[in-house]
Amino acid sequence: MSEPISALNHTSYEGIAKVEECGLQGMITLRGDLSDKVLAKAVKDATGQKVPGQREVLVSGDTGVCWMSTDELLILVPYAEVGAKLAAMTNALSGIHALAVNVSDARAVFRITGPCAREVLGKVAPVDLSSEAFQPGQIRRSRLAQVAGAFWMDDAETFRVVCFRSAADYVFKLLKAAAQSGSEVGVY
Amino acid sequence: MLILNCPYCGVDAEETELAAGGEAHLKRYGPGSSDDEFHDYLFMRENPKGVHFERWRHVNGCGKWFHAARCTQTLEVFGTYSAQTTEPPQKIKDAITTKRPGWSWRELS
Amino acid sequence: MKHYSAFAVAREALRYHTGWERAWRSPEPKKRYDVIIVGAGGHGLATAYYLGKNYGIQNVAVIEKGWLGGGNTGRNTTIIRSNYLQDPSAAIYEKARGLYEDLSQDLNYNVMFSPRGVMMLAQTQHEIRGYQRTAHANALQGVQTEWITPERVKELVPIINIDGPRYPVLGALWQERGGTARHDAVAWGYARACSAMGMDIIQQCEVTGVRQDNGRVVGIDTTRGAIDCDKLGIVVAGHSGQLAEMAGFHLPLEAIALQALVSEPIKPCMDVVVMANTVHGYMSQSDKGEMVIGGGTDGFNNYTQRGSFHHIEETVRALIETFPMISRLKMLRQWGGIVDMTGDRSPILSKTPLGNCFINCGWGTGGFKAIPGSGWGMAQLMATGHSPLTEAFTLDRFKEGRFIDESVAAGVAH
Amino acid sequence: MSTRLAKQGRLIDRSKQVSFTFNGTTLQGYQGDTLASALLANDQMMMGRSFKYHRPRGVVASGAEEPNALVGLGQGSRFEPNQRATTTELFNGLTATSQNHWPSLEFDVGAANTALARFLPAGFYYKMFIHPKPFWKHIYEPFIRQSAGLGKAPDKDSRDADTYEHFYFFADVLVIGGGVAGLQAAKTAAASGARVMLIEQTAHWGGRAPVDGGRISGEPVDKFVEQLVSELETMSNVTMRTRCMGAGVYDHGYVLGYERLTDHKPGTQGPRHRLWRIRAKQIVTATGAIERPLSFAGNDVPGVMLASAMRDYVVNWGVIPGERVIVATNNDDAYRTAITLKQAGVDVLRVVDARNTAGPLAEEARQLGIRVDPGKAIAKVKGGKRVKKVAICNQDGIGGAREEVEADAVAMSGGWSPVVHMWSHCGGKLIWDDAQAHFRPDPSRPPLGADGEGFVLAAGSSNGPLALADVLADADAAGKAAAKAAGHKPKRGKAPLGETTAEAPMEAVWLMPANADIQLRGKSWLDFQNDVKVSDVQLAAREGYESVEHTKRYTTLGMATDQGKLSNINGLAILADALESEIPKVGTTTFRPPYTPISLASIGGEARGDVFQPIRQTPMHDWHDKNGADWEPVGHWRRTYAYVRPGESVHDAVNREVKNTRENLGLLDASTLGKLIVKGPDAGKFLDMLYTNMMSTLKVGKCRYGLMCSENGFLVDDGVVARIDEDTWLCHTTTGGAERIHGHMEEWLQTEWWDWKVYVANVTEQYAQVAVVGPNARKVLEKLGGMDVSREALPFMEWRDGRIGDFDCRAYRISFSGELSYEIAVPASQGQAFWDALMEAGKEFGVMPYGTECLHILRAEKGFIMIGDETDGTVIPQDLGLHWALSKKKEDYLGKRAHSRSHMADPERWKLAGLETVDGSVLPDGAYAVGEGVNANGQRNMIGRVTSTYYSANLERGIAMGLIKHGPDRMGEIVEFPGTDGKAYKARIVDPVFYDKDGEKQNV
Ligand SMILES: Cc1cc2nc3c(=O)[nH]c(=O)nc-3n(C[C@H](O)[C@H](O)[C@H](O)COP(=O)(O)OP(=O)(O)OC[C@H]3O[C@@H](n4cnc5c(N)ncnc54)[C@H](O)[C@@H]3O)c2cc1C
Ligand SMILES: NC(=O)c1ccc[n+]([C@@H]2O[C@H](COP(=O)([O-])OP(=O)(O)OC[C@H]3O[C@@H](n4cnc5c(N)ncnc54)[C@H](O)[C@@H]3O)[C@@H](O)[C@H]2O)c1
Ligand SMILES: Cc1cc2nc3c(=O)[nH]c(=O)nc-3n(C[C@H](O)[C@H](O)[C@H](O)COP(=O)(O)O)c2cc1C
Ligand SMILES: [Zn+2]
Repeated sequence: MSEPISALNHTSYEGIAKVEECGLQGMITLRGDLSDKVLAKAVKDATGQKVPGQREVLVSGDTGVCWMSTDELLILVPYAEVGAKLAAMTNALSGIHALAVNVSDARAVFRITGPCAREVLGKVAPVDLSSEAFQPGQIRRSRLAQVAGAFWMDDAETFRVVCFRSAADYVFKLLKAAAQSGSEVGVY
Repeated sequence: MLILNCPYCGVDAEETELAAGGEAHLKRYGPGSSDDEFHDYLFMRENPKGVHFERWRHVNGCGKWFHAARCTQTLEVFGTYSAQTTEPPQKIKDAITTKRPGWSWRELS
Repeated sequence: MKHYSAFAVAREALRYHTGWERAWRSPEPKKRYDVIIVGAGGHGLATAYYLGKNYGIQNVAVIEKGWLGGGNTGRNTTIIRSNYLQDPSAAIYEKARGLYEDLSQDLNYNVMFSPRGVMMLAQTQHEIRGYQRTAHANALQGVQTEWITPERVKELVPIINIDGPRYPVLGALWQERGGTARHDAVAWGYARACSAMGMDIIQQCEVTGVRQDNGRVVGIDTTRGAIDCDKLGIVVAGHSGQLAEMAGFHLPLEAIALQALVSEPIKPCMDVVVMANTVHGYMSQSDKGEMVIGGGTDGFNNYTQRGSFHHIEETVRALIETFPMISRLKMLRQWGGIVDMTGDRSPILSKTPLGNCFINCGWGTGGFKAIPGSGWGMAQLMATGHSPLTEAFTLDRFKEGRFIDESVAAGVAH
Repeated sequence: MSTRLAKQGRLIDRSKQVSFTFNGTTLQGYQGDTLASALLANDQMMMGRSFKYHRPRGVVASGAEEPNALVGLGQGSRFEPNQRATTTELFNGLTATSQNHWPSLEFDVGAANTALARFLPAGFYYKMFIHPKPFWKHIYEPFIRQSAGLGKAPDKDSRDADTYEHFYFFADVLVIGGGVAGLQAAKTAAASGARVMLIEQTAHWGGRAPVDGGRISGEPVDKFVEQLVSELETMSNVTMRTRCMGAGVYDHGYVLGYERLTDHKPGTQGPRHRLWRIRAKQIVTATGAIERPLSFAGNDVPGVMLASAMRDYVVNWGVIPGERVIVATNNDDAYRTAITLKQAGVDVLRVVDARNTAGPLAEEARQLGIRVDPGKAIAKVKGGKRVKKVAICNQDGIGGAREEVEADAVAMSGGWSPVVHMWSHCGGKLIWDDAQAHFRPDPSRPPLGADGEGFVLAAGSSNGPLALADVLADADAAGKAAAKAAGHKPKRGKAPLGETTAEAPMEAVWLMPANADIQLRGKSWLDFQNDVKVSDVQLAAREGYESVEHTKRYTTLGMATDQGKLSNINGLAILADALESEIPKVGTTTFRPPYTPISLASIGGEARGDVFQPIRQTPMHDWHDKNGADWEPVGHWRRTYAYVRPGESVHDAVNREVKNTRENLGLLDASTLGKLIVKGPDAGKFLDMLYTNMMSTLKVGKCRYGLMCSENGFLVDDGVVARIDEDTWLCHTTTGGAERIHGHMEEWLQTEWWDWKVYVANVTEQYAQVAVVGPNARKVLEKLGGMDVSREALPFMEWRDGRIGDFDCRAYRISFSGELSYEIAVPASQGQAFWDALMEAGKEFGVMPYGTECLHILRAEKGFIMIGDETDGTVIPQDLGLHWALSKKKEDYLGKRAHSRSHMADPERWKLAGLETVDGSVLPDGAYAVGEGVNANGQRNMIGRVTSTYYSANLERGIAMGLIKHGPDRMGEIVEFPGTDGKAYKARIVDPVFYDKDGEKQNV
């Protein structure tokens, strides 16, 4: 097997916040009845987490699970394990109506870090990013300027942002522009 | 710049996260339907100046379709609800009645 | 009616312009008219004008709920062109464009038709093919257009950025005899000419009902009382649905907001109209100097004459990319109009289920350019029951699956 | 002479001198000056020329309402026309040039228009330039256009040197305007715990009050403002911005805030403007009031100024606009100006008060030695480029019996109009206040929000009250009401007490003198920038342009860059009078955003250059770029049109690729093709509805080409469907189709067949997909080793999972070229490596990458249709001879019902056929075939059109497809296609398959 390469291969930029492409992240899109016990068990086996509630993320490091919609979860696992995890999951779900697919390579992941991280994202997403409204543990699917994206907070100053791989270059340049030096907004 | 509450992910989404999908509660007519039925199904959209039921998709979001009851004249939103219904829920109809007594839309009121 | 000319202006100047008469009378409605036209927009007024001029039908009232010309006719970006793809469209728009050429003289009112040329940019291979197709069709339709190279584009529009970076200009469809006109003047000129023929233009009078007997219209109810008529023409653009409802039928169209904006006026820097479909925006410079800019529609039904700001944003960023020098100009004013969109985005000029009631609507985002042609055809239809110009635009085409779809040639409709 | 005082100027820092240039002359000002105050300090009274008559214009106001003092600011890539000097903060190195004159500001040829003014009344161009007709295009219009515009256009090739950005912000209460009302409203609202944002367009808090003076809660206003600001600054729930204008209020509480970050210090790091997109539950407009000019003859002469502005120049910037000043008024407030001027040492000649009684301020003025003339009016101001003499007469006359006074400046006050723009943008209605003679917000008809309730409140003088005490009380109440409406509990408490000065009532004065004769009216300006006079509005009324909207458009009143902030109310009062109607009946014109013009660049935000739009890239994008890709945008994707080698034309490259792929081996990056997984017990049934052909019967391991129609019957997409397992299918779509068809599937599943058990996932970008095409395709794969790709193991129209070389892959044996062909999907993260491996291994087999144009030609040689070429949204499968793909067994599928409508079943529809020019040349793209005669509208009858046309390097001739009336029944006939180049192309109708008719090459 040749070395897999993420969309931007860890490119980074530092302005009013640090923006970096995180490299490859194992990801499985899981669609099914989120209240189903079989599904819950499969999620647990893959990530150690329960099924998240509406707009909830249960993630630590590169493992966890994100709520994507009423019948969709995004499972995060280490990239190297995604094949095995998907196989196990598919197997576990074989009795119910569900769909699990590997989307690791269809995505790019960015990290935005620093005290201005909220502001950087606030320039491109029409979302209330004040600390009263958005906190670690929550996920939001929205728009990053002209493309779709999802993000959550790992901690008070860190966002992880997921977008489509083909748009990675755009999203990186966009976040770079949003993080340009001298562009602090000074509200968060 | 409307904001609509997506009933699936529960966020107040602004229009740029959404895609408008036209009139709600269309009844599909396929093979076997008359020319009139088929024509009306495809082209005869309700176009009221007032209460309207319409479809939206939270496209830059959870991806789900939902319905909204909205006034086309004031842009007031009476409520949003699941797209998986053939008629607006009573709660929505009541909400409209409170605000717009005597309203009607197609055969609804 | 006093004749307008430089001489007349000079003469009046000597008495401080105290001698001018009203451009149109403001009469009380009569009890009955041969023909009532609802809607004193460009299309309604032109219909009345040609009824009088071409068919001698002058006992006509034009009923307007607000002020004449205050609908979309008074709020559009004034682009006039006839380089449409489909035969019926090319015919009616070219008829209109031809009439525009002489309209100032015909009406004795300077509508400032400015045949400065309309250019539609091709920025993808797909657009090249679409516009070349249109150019071929136009040649057979008697519409003068040509396909021009990027170099020629730059020559005609020095402020354009032809080499991209994102969408290099690959050529353009050029209609040299297209252009703009002063929108208000078109309505005012027709109104003055109608009034001079003895027609009544009744403003601040809203039609509230259509009275019928035995499947025929006998009159209308208005906020200023009931008025009888032999024939009724409904020409109310965004409000067509409402009027049709009053008349007891339903139209296959929806009312949607379309927006436009102008920049602050600057010295002339662009002599032609440029439409860029791939990035979606179009721009011209008015004779006063503002850059007149238009873009896309909202996706939802709306009667507020306001639109959503993000469409302005999309349009503006597209045009900055196309004309980088406008970046530091400022938006002076933005506004919206309510356009009536049909299933195939083409207009309806048609008889209706009521024998003596006719409808002219569905011009959507692009009917200003059609005003004289539409009025001409509509008058013919109303007076004689048939017009080759309107023949294809009937109400029943949707049922038959006989669409007149202009979007196929990568065309924008404005 | 206008000049700087030795003392005074609360906003300037005299220790910091700033130098700038105006029309090339270097001048000095102070830190804290505006360009206008600095110009005045340098006795530069004249700052521009008007639009129509090129009349000399001086500054008339001190803020956003300024119509006259517009300049071209900056140079080169930072040049900006039409910038208001009154809102331009001075900085070192600022360069300004005045506008709309030639050759110079002082001597302007265009000023001849002013002499012709009488011949150029409102709407003159509608009556002139009609005859002779040919003159319009070549003489009249060029002449009119010559005089168009105000500022210079930026250089045609100039590129903005700055960056811009957007920012999304959410607030419970947004307060627009940072005067005492805004500050107080913000404080009261914030005390409830609500998230409050407060924005102020200028660089300073406090608004008018610090200039007007007075005391609040016993403190001088300045002090009060300072304390309030610092209090607000410490509150964590309050966000405050100066230099941030409320530009527009839109539906559902959306507000644009226009923040000018570096306009006052250009070249500093960071964006120039930030456009705030604020969502507020409640909005308080505390935007103050604007003083109205008075309409008297010569009120446009430089040196005539608003009384409040004159006061601002003295108090804020220590500048006096003249040494001998006359004050004209209809209210008490202007006496403050008289007093201020007097105290600054200016000779205040007299106060001309149109009223007969004034309040205590008049007494104060008298005591300072100022002469007050009740019942008087200005008949006329004389002077060209600045005020020289002022003729004074009785207010209630026609302007006779004048007394002339030498003066060099006039302060005028016609009363105050609340700034109701923000209230009105989104539909808030106004009421007429007779006592104050102004429109103010009607609290019972506010703009309505998403919940159908009002979401805007007005506060302070923007709501009507003008006295300090009333302003504060009103603001306090508005703050509380806004907090409450936003769901917070306001704190009890009293508004700070403003000191009250007794004032006599103002009296409406719309014309000075009241019955001014026509000559005076023709010199009484309403709209200073657009040169609209009282006589113009009266003319409009006389000619039947009675609606205020008609008058506006006919005279251009209020359509200039200031949008009539000074002129609108005066204008409509004149109109009402002319119509013998009442002002509230005449009404206002529509208030539209923006409040003052905002840069187009700020609207575009970050979306310029690199991030203008996304460019979607495949994993092999960079490789293509480095290897000569001539790019073609397809949606947001970039695809390679052809790989052009050094010295080659694009056309040569295409031909090379075409031949090589047929003869050796070609590689195509097909990653952009959509890939949708459709899974579930009802997936087969679902796909049978979506595709016109049968998908449920497809065997696992096999592929089938499918067509999709819209419900309206038209072809919308096509692609190969593979059955993955019992309940899983993988559907390929066109490049442009992935998101669209994914959306289409979700739509039907969610909104029509929601009880069907199907899940769809878009896995387009998970894979890099490479088409390996040509006689050597199998050889190269075999060389890489791995799965068995032999004809037997992987037959045509089947797929297998396996490994090729080092790569896990899925191989499809499908062909869009008619060649032996595999499409191989590998994980995107290995796409580049896989491509490299193929290129390397393919060397000995003559491998070359090929682009989309080659792809098109190969498919056209085979007569395969292409969505977007053969289809255009009006074409149905039957037109393309694709009847075989329309299942007869299925009762229903999308589009089926539509196809039975009369027009679609019409045998006269144009049908697909091949076209071969008689002379081998290439048919022009988009050409139409002509039939006999013309139609009822005189257009040539057409009988068909070209849909695809190419030069085939393999066949060494032009090949084409087209839709032709009765085409398939007319094989061998020759039809004519007139070209736009004047040539008539003759082509024979032939079978659309030009190459390898029996399909032997793909099936080896
Ligand atoms: C922003 C914008 C840009 C555009 N740009 C272009 C362009 O560049 N080129 C182009 O060709 N076209 C353009 N258009 C389209 C064009 O403006 C319209 O198609 C055209 O003006 C329609 O004219 P009309 O006479 O049919 O309608 P209108 O001018 O809208 O007239 C209809 C009239 O009917 C009246 N009415 C409605 N209901 C009643 C009632 N119950 N009783 C009495 N009267 C009633 C209305 O008050 C109105 O005055 C644009 C439109 C908009 C909104
Ligand atoms: N006695 C009189 O005749 C009279 C007349 C007018 C004003 N006043 C005095 O003026 C003061 C009124 O206080 P106030 O706070 O209501 O008004 P203000 O004029 O003092 O303050 C309004 C503020 O809003 C800002 N503003 C306006 N439009 C804006 C926008 N779109 N975006 C951002 N900022 C904007 C202005 O720059 C200004 O700072 C009081 O002191 C009052 O006594 C008195
Ligand atoms: C071609 C064109 C040019 C315009 N130019 C100006 C202008 O120079 N100044 C201005 O204030 N408005 C201008 N407008 C906008 C009008 O003021 C007005 O906003 C528009 O006609 C819609 O009407 P409403 O805003 O009253 O609803 C222009 C409108 C059009 C259609
Ligand atoms: Zn949602």
